[in-house]
Amino acid sequence: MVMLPLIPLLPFLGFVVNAFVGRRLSKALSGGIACATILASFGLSVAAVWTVVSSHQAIEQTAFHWIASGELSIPFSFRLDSLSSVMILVITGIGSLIHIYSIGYMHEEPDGEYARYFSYLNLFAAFMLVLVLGASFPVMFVGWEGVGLCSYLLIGFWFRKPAAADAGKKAFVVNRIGDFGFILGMLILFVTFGTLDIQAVAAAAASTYAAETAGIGVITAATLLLFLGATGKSAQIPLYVWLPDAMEGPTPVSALIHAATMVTAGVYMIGRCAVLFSLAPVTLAVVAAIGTATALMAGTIGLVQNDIKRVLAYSTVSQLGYMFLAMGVGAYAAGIFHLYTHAFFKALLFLGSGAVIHALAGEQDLRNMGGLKKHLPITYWTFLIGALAIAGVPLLSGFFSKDEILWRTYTAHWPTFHSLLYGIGMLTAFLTATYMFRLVFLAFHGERRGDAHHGEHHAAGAHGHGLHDAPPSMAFALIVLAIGSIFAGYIGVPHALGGSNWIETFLHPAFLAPGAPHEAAAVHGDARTELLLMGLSAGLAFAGIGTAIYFWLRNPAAADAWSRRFGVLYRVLSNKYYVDEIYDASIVQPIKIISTGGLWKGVDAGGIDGAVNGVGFGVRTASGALRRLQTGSIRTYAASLFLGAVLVLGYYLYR
Amino acid sequence: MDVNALAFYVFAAITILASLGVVGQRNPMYSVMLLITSFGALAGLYVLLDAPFTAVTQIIIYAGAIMVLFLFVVMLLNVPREEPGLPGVLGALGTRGMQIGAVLSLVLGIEIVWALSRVGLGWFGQDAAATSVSSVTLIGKSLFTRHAFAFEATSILILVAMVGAVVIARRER
Amino acid sequence: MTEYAAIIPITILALSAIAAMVAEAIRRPGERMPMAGFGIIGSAGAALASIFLWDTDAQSFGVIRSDNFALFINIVLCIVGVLTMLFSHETVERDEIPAGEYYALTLFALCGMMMMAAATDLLVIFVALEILSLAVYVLTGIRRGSAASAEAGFKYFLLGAFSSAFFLYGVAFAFALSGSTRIEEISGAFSSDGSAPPTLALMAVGLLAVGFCFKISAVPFHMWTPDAYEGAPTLVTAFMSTGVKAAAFAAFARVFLSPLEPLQDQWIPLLSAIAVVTMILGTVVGVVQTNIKRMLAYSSIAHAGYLMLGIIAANSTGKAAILFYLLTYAISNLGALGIVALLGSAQQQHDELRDFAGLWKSRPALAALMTVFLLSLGGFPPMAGFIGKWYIFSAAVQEGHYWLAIIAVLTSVVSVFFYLRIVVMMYMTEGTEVVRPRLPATAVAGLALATIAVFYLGVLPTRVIDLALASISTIF
Amino acid sequence: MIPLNYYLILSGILFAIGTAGIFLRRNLITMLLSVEIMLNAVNLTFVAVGRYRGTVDGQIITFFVMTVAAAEAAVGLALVISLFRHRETLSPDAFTALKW
Amino acid sequence: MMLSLIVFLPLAGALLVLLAGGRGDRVDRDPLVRNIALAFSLATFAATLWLWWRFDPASADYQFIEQYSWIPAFGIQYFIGVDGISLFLLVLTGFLTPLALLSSWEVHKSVKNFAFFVLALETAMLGVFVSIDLFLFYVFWDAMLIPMYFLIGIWGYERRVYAAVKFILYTMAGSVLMLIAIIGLAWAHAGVTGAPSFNLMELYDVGLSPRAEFWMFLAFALAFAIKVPVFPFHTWLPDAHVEAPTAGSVILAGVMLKMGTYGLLRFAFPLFPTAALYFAPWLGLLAVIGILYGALVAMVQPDLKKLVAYSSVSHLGFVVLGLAATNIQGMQGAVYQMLNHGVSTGGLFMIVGMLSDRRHTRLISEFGGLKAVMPRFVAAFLVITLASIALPLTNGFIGEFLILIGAYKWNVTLTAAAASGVILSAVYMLWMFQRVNYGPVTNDKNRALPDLTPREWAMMVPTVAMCLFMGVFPNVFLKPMEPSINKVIDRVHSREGAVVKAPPASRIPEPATREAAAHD
Repeated sequence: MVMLPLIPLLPFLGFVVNAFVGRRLSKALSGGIACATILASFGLSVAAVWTVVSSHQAIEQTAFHWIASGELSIPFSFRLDSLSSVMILVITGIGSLIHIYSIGYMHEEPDGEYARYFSYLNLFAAFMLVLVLGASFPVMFVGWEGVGLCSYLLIGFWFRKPAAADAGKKAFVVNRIGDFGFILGMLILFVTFGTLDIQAVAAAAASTYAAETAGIGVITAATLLLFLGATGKSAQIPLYVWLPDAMEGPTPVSALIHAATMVTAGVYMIGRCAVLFSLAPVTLAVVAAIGTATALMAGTIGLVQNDIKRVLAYSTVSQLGYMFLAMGVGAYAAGIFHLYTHAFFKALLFLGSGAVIHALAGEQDLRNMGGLKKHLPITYWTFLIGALAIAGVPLLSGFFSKDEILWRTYTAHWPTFHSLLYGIGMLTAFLTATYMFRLVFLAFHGERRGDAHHGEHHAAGAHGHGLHDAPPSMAFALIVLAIGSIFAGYIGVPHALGGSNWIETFLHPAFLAPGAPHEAAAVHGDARTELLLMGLSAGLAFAGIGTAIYFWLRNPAAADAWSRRFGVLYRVLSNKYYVDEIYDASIVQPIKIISTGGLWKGVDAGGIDGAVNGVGFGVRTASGALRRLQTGSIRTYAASLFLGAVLVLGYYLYR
Repeated sequence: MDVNALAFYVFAAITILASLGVVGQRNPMYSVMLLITSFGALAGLYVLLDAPFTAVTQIIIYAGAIMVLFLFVVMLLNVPREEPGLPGVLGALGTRGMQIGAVLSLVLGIEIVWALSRVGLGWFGQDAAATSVSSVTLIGKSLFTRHAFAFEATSILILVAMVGAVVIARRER
Repeated sequence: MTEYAAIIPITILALSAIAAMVAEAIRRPGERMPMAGFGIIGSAGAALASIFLWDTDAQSFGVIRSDNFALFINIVLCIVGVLTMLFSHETVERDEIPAGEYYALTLFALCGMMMMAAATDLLVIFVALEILSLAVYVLTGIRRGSAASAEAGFKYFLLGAFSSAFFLYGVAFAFALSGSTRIEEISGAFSSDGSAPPTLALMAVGLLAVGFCFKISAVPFHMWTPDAYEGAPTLVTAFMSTGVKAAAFAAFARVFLSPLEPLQDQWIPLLSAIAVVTMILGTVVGVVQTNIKRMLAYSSIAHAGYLMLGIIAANSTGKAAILFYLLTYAISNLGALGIVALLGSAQQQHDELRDFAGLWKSRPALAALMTVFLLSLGGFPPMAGFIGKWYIFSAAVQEGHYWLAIIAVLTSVVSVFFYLRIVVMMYMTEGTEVVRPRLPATAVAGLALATIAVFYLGVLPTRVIDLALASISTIF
Repeated sequence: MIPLNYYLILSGILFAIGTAGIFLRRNLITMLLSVEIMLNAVNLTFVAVGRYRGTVDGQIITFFVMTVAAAEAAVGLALVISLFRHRETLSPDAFTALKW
Repeated sequence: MMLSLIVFLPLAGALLVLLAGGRGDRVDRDPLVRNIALAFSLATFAATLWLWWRFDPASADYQFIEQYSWIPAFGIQYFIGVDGISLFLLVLTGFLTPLALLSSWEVHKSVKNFAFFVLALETAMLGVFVSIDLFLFYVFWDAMLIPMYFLIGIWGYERRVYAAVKFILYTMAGSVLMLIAIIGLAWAHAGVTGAPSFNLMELYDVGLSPRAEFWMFLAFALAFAIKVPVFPFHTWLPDAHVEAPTAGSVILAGVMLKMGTYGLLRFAFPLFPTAALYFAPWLGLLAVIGILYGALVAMVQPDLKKLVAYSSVSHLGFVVLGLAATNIQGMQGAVYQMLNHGVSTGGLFMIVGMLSDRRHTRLISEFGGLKAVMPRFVAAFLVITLASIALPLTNGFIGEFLILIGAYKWNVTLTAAAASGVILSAVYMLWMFQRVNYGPVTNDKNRALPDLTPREWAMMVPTVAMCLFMGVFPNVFLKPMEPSINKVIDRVHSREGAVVKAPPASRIPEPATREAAAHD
């Protein structure tokens, strides 16, 4: 029996060491510690997962009793079931790879910064593990906010860059908006069910509530609020704006946090609360709609971005949209499956881009790249694999998961609505292929455009002597991930292809209320249609690649021509639909103006304090006026005395 | 209309007129004189009120001593007639003070008169009934028994007045 | 002998006053003599006598009643006397005030005050009132050198005479109503059956109220106060602001709470109105004053307003509260004004606000004590003033006079503002270094006593409160 | 026979006149005189009441009042003199150094 | 006896300091004076910890009770004790005072008096928390103002005098009305039992008329609302904070503000349950306004201290909201939040103090990029910032979470509004943090700033440690306070059903009966 708390604890210890004594350690040592801890925790995870798989039992352990107040009692307890098993493997596994990768990538940093970087990375791993292992909402929330913090710290890692600092703050604040929803959701659940333990809530909900098909009931409200949290964490409309900016952080961070793990927390959370969401069809519809919309929007934007990382970022947003679509149509397993495969190829892609950037001394603009194929072979081939995988080329991991989603969308009930979703899904699949290969061609094919002059300080060492491919630590990570991107999908080969869709059956219990009968998820439609659609989507993938070849490989002129022909559209897309500007103008500025002019200068200084000082002033004025009565002339004094007497007598006589 | 009544009205008239003169008179010298007159008339009223002893003291002490003191000071300071009010603010104030004061006094007078008339004439049940209060013996007895302490106290009062007057009015050594 | 028991304290004071005069007479010019000694001995003796008389309820000549009420006031007055004397020593010589007369008059004034507090006969009250008033008038104008002093003296005198005429007229109406001036005999006439009170009674009440209100300097009879306090020598200001108030309030309470008590419903509204305007005007006008003596004059007006609450409440708490409040006020105010006096010099009184700038640096101890006294006046715990205020307010609240109490506390907040102005000057303003005279030992002793008293009354008031409660049983 | 009220009213009128004096005269000494008038008015009340009450107290009080009046006069006049020494005038309006 | 010793130990220290300081301002004595003061405050802290150790967490009653008659004529007693509510506030006071002294170690203007006032203040504060007799409570409550007044007025910054006077008058104006209410309460007790009493225990049982409750609650609530400060009464706070010396700010924010909420919890609510329930929604509304308002105004402050001050308004809004909910989570969260705010905001003021010690300015725009210059300082800064924006596993989260739960059970709308404060707090705190610490070092004066000195380590380590400890092991604190708080809640809800109608604002009912006033 393994101690679950140890899994997050080990990276945390790594954090403690690096945070406190890190700056006195050599790079090798601090990096080593970091990797060691995360690897150890990976080992533990494997062991733990093995026990779960073998015993078909969830493990639940309580570290200590956290909060108790009245009927509210929150133990700090962890729960490892099939769902969290997948998650911790992804986190620790890919996490370890990225740690290793970082050893090479961050090598130019000074010791202190290097240690700081790894301490943050470890801390992130710890919190992420808490998030997925947490057995109750508050514990999950600990991880939830913890990873937010780490992403804040890591995005702003190069804090001297104002852009980085801004991006970090933006990420945190936007996430906070989501957390606001998350908290309210928790409150509703607690007040409704009197507990915050996820299993208990699920059980209670399943036993007491029927699906709220009509209107907004408690469950719907709660799930919607939780979903608001998810949109924040997983960069969905309307809160996706922080993710692209987050690319200011070091690339491995983007790979780990903003591609593989943290941003999928929202998806995981919905899976975790599948029972509740299933009871709220309205929420599910919203989730699906938002997911699809995000997927499409991000896809379109990704089509025209020129920053290599931003393209990947938007593709991440888009892929996350897919996952939410899956969740929305109730295909939780499919969603998680895609999360899992996506972790591989997106991490791979980011690390690949990282390798490129590293090689180009910090150059990130596609327009200054090209023809890197011959210089960076490893990077190129691995990157290509990743691209193929994400594009959904058959027999690669992406293909299985994405297709599962599209298929489940197609077969889901509510025909019109879902066929619409399906259509958009397909379109997005096409777009994905297109922009991914645009990226590939612009970066690796053709010949070099421009040279890296303005480089990031951290890669200054790379500047000067010619381009070199990824150093071993990075190469290792790339290769492992490439292999993963190819084969990861085979745990979920659909029945239609004669597979057993093992992942589905493995995850399925996690989405049912405890004690509910384990009937397999009902899948409508037959194998033939499924195969047909598979072919269709595969075709779309190739079509997308074809388009990319036409525009950016064969005759690049066409691309410019088109971008000029559809100038407006082009500008809108390259400006990301002006969403940031709209938010700024409609929310940020008004608040600032109101606070400064209205509340602070107006209400506070003017109104309230004005009143207070007004009283003082009034007294002084009255004082100044009344003292004038004291003219110094004895007659006045006598008069006042006399007046008093007369009044007194008058009072008595005329009453 | 009997003598008493006549006498009352005469004395009352004198008193009031003289007093009015006192306050209406610019020359302090005349004021003092008029005041002595009014005190004389008051003494007359005391006689009517069956208080001859008081009347005598009134003449001797008040008119005789106190007023002479005033007279003395008036002479000493030798300010024949009060100078007209200073020009400017204070002067204006003064005149307004006058008006206010005069009005107030009028009001007060009306109030008192009205109040007293409200008291009603036969208010003491029987009028002019009581035992004679003219006897000096009675006065003496009462003064040294019933009012002994007050009497002693006045000694302190006078002492204070003396010391005070001296310490204030004495020229610098 | 017992016939005279009640007047022993008065007699002692009178004798010591005379002794002072004699001493002055026999001392050769330029010879220095500890005149203050007479005052201290006299006051101490009177206090001792009062303590011996405690609970005897001695009466003399049927007009002086040394009941505990009077005796408590006596003791307050003796404290006033002792402190004044302690501060006066050397200070008087410094200011070129004729010492013999000064001490004699002060003692005579004290003597009159005690008389007034103990008198049960309106006539005696009137005479006593005149004794203390004349003495104080003279003391006010005693600095022949200064025009201000003379002006203050005369203003005080003329208005005093004016008001005492009103008071006397009130006595006359009371006399007309009852045929006597003895309180116990009057009360019969006033407590006639529940029918509408006779006009004469009302006139008497009104005019007597005017007389008393003048002495306690309640609005609108207060006008003399600021001028007199500012013009008078600082020590005299201290003396009269505390002593006269004590005596006047004693008589006020004695007259209004025993013979006029039946007419409560007639005079409570009147006094309430006066109290309200007094509290408000006193505090509000005090805010802009720049002369500390004047500022404290307005504060004393305000305090008169608070004290009136005790009479208005007209219950045992109120009576006791008056006694206690008078004590705390006397000590605090004497302390504060005493310090002002000590900081003055022969040429210059140093009683302007700005003269206190930076006192903290030049005289930390004095500044601290000044702060203590001011805070006590402002009613901050753990100083005496707080207990006093609490006591008097709780009397008002007990009778349901909530609005009076609320006005009182709010005005007391305003008053805190101007007390703090002095503190701000002393502690938070850089001062031009004026030369500070050295303190006479006696003054130090006085300040020490006052400080101890302030804290004692503030922290352990139990004894004195019980004493005050025990003292009121006999004003019937 | 003259009823008491006549005397009382008379005294009232005198009292009012006395008060008027304070305001009408611009001369310190006359102001003192006015106070004397007021006191005398009160005296009249006392004597009259005493007479009608059949008690000598009225007159006795009068004596005391006279004494007081004398004392006041002494001190008052002394103060007037010292004032005069300072300002060579008797106008009350001249003495407004202390104000506000 | 022990409790009194603890309460007056600092005062003893204060007097000793005066003696040790010698006549005038003898600079050579300053180190001695500082050390004596520090020693006494530490001793006090140890003593409060001892209290905690000896405290019986299971009981809801007062412990360490001392009861002596003080002014028997009016039923006034020297009656002190500690229960689960006051216990931790005592500990907090003990914890913060040494830190405050350390934070103003660099004060050189008349150190003797400075130390004197700080220690005197500590005694007053401890007294407020232990008093069970209302009169005694008021005495401490008012006495507290004086030392604070001097601390602000003498050792403050530019507009210190204005701030000091504003502080004292503002606070007094509220508390005097409470004094009247207290007296009225005592006489009401006399009306029932014949003898006045200021003993809280006995006053609980005075069956006041709803009208009386209405007014008296208002009087109490006003006094406490000003102290907290609740929204429209908060304007003294920014001035006082900005002008006060660091120690003043630390104590003011750390302890004094809690007295308002403590008073509500200890006196206003249980004494006037009916009125309390009647007013709770309004109180809650004001609280929520305060939360949002404070946050919004804090967002745009150019001055660090002002920003923290307004953030206090926001945080204490949460506390009041929790109280208004009058259920276990709400009130427990409220008390817990008091402690958190004490630690974290106290910490923030220390941080600002360190900055202005170094740069003699508190303008955010003056700083920037400090992380590069003084990393350790910024690390501490970060933790405390996170604590004050209520990140889980820091103390702030526990408090706000409990409060929100309690409030949600009571009033959904208000809670929803309040929860949005969570967003705003992140906005203004992080924005400030970023402008001060991130970005390039813009101002050359900042290039060579020294990192934490040992003294500052001594301040930061305990603060940071507490922030985290309280966030991870809240039960250590929650358990002992639960019984006492339950007691309060039961009392408040005991008179459920009796409804208060707002009386015509005419005259307040007379609690005292005529015969109680009969004079002999």
